[in-house]
Amino acid sequence: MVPTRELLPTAEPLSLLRKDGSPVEDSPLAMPDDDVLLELHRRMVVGRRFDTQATALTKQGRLAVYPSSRGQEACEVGSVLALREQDWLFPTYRDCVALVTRGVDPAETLTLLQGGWHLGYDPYEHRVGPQCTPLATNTLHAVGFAHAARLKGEDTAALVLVGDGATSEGDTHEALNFAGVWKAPVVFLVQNNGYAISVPMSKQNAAPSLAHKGIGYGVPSVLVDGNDAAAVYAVVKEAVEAGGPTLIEAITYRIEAHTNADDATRYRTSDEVAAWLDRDPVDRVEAYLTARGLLTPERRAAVAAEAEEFAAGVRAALNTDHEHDPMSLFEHVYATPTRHLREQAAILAEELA
Amino acid sequence: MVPTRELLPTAEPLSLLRKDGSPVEDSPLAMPDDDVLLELHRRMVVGRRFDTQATALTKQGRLAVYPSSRGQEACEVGSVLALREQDWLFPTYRDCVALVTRGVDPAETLTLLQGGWHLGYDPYEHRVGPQCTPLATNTLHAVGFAHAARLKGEDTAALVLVGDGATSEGDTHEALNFAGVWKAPVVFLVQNNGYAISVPMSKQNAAPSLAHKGIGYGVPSVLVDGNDAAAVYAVVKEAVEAGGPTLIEAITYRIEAHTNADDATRYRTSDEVAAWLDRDPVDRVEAYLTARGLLTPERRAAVAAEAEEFAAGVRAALNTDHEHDPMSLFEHVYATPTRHLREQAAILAEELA
Amino acid sequence: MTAVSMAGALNRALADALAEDPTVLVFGEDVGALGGVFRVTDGLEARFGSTRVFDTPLAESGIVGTAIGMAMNGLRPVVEMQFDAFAYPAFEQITSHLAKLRNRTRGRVSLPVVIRVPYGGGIGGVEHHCDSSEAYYTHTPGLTVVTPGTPDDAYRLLRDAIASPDPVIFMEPKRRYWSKGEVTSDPIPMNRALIRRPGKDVTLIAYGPMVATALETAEAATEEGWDVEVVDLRSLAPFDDETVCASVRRTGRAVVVHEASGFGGYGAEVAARVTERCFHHLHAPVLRVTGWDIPYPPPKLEEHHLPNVDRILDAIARLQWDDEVVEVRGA
Amino acid sequence: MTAVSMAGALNRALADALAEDPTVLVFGEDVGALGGVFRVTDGLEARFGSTRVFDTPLAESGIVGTAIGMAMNGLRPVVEMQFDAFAYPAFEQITSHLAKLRNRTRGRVSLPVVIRVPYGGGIGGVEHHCDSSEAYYTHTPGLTVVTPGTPDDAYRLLRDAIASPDPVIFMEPKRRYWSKGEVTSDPIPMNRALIRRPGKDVTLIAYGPMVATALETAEAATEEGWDVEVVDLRSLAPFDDETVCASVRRTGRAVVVHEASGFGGYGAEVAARVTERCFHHLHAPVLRVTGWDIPYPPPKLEEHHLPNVDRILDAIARLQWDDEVVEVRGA
Ligand SMILES: Cc1ncc(C[n+]2csc(CCOP(=O)(O)OP(=O)(O)O)c2C)c(N)n1
Ligand SMILES: Cc1ncc(C[n+]2csc(CCOP(=O)(O)OP(=O)(O)O)c2C)c(N)n1
Ligand SMILES: [Mg+2]
Ligand SMILES: [Mg+2]
Repeated sequence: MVPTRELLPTAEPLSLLRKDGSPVEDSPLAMPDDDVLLELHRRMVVGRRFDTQATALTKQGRLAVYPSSRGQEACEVGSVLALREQDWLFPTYRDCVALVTRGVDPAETLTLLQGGWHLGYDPYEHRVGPQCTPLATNTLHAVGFAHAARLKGEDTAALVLVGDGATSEGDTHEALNFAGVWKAPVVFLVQNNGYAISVPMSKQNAAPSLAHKGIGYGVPSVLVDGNDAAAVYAVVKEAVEAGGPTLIEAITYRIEAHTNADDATRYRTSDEVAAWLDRDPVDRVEAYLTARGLLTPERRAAVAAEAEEFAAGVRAALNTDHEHDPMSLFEHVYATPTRHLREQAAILAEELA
Repeated sequence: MVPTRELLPTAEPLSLLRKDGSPVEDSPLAMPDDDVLLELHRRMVVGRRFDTQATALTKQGRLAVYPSSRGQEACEVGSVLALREQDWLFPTYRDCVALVTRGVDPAETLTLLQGGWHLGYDPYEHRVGPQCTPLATNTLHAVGFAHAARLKGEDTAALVLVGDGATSEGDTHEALNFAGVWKAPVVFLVQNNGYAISVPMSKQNAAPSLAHKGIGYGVPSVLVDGNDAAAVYAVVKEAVEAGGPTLIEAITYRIEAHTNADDATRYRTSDEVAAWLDRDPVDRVEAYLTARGLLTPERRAAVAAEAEEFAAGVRAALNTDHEHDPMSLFEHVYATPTRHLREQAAILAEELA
Repeated sequence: MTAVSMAGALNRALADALAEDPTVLVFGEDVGALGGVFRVTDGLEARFGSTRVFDTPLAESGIVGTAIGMAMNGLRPVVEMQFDAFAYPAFEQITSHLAKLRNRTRGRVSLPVVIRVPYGGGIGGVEHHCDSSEAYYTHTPGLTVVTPGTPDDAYRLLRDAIASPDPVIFMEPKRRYWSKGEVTSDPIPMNRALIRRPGKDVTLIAYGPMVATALETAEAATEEGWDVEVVDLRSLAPFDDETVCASVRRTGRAVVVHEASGFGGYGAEVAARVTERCFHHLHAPVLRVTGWDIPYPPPKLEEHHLPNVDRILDAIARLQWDDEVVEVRGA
Repeated sequence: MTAVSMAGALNRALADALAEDPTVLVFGEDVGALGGVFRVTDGLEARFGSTRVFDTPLAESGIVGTAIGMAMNGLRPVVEMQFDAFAYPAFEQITSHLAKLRNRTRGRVSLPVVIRVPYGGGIGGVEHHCDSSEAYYTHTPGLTVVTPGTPDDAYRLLRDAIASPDPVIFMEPKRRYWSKGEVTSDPIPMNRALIRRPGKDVTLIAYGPMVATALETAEAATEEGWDVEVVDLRSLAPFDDETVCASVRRTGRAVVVHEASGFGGYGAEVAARVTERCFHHLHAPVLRVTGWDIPYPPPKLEEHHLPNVDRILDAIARLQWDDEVVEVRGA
């Protein structure tokens, strides 16, 4: 076992970049290559622009609801870029930025939240499980998927994203336990963004850290600075390569409210938010790359332009009204619609005629 | 926090008596007083006799099913004797010996297994929750109960018994987490008897020990020799007095099959059983007390006679046929039977008339 | 008295219960500082303190399981499930313990626990936020299941539910949270149905979110010349046979409406039961107007799923008015 | 062909499926070395190895949740819930995912998962070991729910369930595990009901453990001069309207029987549905003979709960044979 993947996490989160962008000299983690760092930067800028665009579209009534991941880009992008092509991602409702980073079409990413259907994309296309709403349930899907890959002799890891709140659900425990017993190649990335809607960590868990759960299942555990994309990338990559299960807790913060429907002023102060804005994950990589001379003004401008273009595409897609076929309600309940559903479909068709 | 109740358990189980009955000199645990040790011995002998009697009655068809706790007497008796009068016990189906030790009438203890009703005793009489069959669900009842006591300003602890297998259920995790956050006065005693029916620990959990789960909830954890009644008594007593939650894993062994309906030869060897017979919890205390001159031949004979008398009482009670009133089926579904159930009761009464 | 929203009425019921009975507790996910995602518990933690009203860790089985333990120890927990489908993790605790402990202990253990479940659709909610799960609970002996259709009933039923010695699944029609009405204090027992509108020709049986829809339908039906009686069940378990059957025997026709999928839904019990007891008074089979037998649709399509005035009128029209054989739909 | 027990037939079905299709897996609690507490998986781990047949940690949500993940990755898991009530911890995974993932993904994700649930009573089992939980599943769109009444059907339905591209809740009537019969290979589709005994006077609708009881009743009924047709539903969801309604239209009378509590039970759907579709052929309401609306009784009292020949005959007797009004029981 490599030193950073012991059963117990380190007392302090592992990191590679300080909040001012200066590198941590004695980190046990390997700094990613320059091209990876540049890619982390590019994807975070595009991801954030996507996120602010989605938030804006929600205000304009184009989305039913939007859970922003602003402030969590280091987790969303760092973890996904650490995956290999054959690996699978099992996201939640908050992980749209992870999805677009994985290559899922942004409009298809937003289908669920726009309200047209429960899911927009084909999970097999980019190897991304359905966005999961019932908390923690996706942890078990990831374990089953990864174990199946092992049984089939395939070298596939599963990365499952969950929130701090979701770690309190029984399913998280069962998943870690199955993964531990089966030695399934699953990376559990807990994005500890401080809150489960309004509930802070102090009311959620009394452990030294959430990563301290791992040892109870024989699962190696890592505590990482979740606003440090380089560090998140490094620990996820190591976990994927290790082949067995790993529990990673990334300390981060949700800058926006839980969703557009939430009023965060009821449970947290603007000072607290300001302190976290000061630890911005994008700024941090930007500062480091700029100091290293890797992020030239030209590249920065090009990335910004790409982000704008991406946002324009999202706007265009979401501002187009689509027909939603009511008859599709009956089509995929079973592989072949039952006689019973065909009867009901006929009644609806008659109504609509 | 006292040294034996850290967040992480010791590598080796804590103990006070070696398997030959000699005392462990450097144990961090305090050896119970002589009268406690004598009481532990007495209750274990009686408990075991009760258990063999119940097994025998099952073979004679007087019980529907019986899950024996033979070999686990140190846990069953040691933990219960460590409770104060005001404390509550939340047992499972396997804990009949714990119940009779707590003072529950033996016939009422066996009502569930005899098949007359789902529970025989009044939980409030001896402060014993209902024998619980759905695994791990009683952990949450214990936490809620203990937290309520705290809210009411009462000094009551709850002791909840679960098996090794039950630790894999989500409820165990949720209970430990709630207890950790609420600092509820609950002692979780996991009787790790090596098997969940046929499934051994190696297929159940990959952690260094089950007690290693505690740290993931900020719950102090203890690993103890579960065949050492003195040690079990000491750690449970300390946990009860500590006032907050504690997770205790006791390493023990189920000498009989899972129940009379089980065939243990399908999944374990007689050599394995023999090795554990050699670590018998009753013999151990007996050897210690005899060496210390506390257990005289007279006392030993008296205890044996008491046990025989106890068994005779069980036999007498269980060999008496009781009427089971079919109308009672409708009586306690709601506080006041609904009109609906009164109608159904009337139909049954008519049938029986 | 001024009109209050259903959410406001529920809030008032909780506040009054907390004020009157020191053993009442309110807890769940986000019920504290936030006041619940629907604000039903707004202000309660501030007013009653965080030992009476508090946020729990995020675990529904944990919430119900600890509520059971608290009730065993003499408290009266009122817990919130954030949305219908998120009560499913608590299913074992509800079904195997909450519903059965009184019976298991021959009445020695009472569990006065209320589980508040916001249910149903019509709010543009994404998947898992709009299930109508009442049939899972009504089929479980030992549970009382009630659901208000008006702010008035929201207040009264919740007070009664909290006062009940038995566990109550309190289903809140979330799309009616913002509908307003007066809160009176007429003492109508929790287990009785109410005739919301008298009528001679047909009995329309509804509950929760569909009560308003049923009343609208009754209005519209007058234009077709049908005088519709609307029964609001209020209590799904136990079912008020007396009130409902008396109505159906009077009208000779009945339609039952709910949002949940029809197959094996609560309406099946209503139809089967009313038919068993009123067969010779019926001119036509009891018809059901329900959601289709599909998972709850996404927001953009929910209007095609939910029962509405037209569908209910259509069912009424098929109730054998002209002595011709009722049109059979399907095999 | 020699007679085989239902447990034996299920074992054979699993073995044949494992042998024919390398993607089939069998797992759950104690299904490996022990062969399951009812020995339905006896010998399978030894024969197919512990990567195909294996014990899991003790966690039902974990078992179903990982089965979903495995199915997404191309395998066909057949999992065992040890007893009916112990499937409840998996309720969220079953209801929110297993039943809905195909629909959620517009058919891109298929979940060919079979959940075997030994159900029902009559074996002297203590609390939680005898629930009849079928109605929770049949009300959940997306699930297929089947239950065999004979060893023959046990084999065929389980093979069909494993072959199905949709998730199947496979309810095994545990008190019939040791009943014997021949296993043939007549290809009867999984979703069709079967007329087990033709008759002219009344349709007796049964499934699972009650099929044998219904046949016994039909025999006994001949003495009263009633010619009873027995329909074995086999598939609870979907329901075979065609076969059942054709029978009821022929006989004009129907009784539906099951062990589960009647209120909101599966029989309510059968009665409501058959009445909707056959109203004008019915001489009497469709009656239900079911367990009472109580938690499953302890062993010494279960005989008073379970439907039996006498109760079914009594219901048949109440089916309006002499043109007098059917006796109403209750309000
Ligand atoms: C089983 C379940 N219970 C409740 C909810 C309602 N809910 C949605 S998000 C949320 C908070 C989740 O917090 P966390 O896991 O920390 O993730 P975050 O939203 O912060 O990313 C809750 C309670 C749900 N989706 N699923
Ligand atoms: C939720 C649930 N699932 C399955 C069962 C069936 N069952 C009864 S005992 C048992 C094994 C329990 O093992 P363990 O927790 O180690 O306790 P032990 O029997 O060894 O005391 C199982 C699987 C159950 N009672 N409850
Ligand atoms: Mg969070
Ligand atoms: Mg065990």
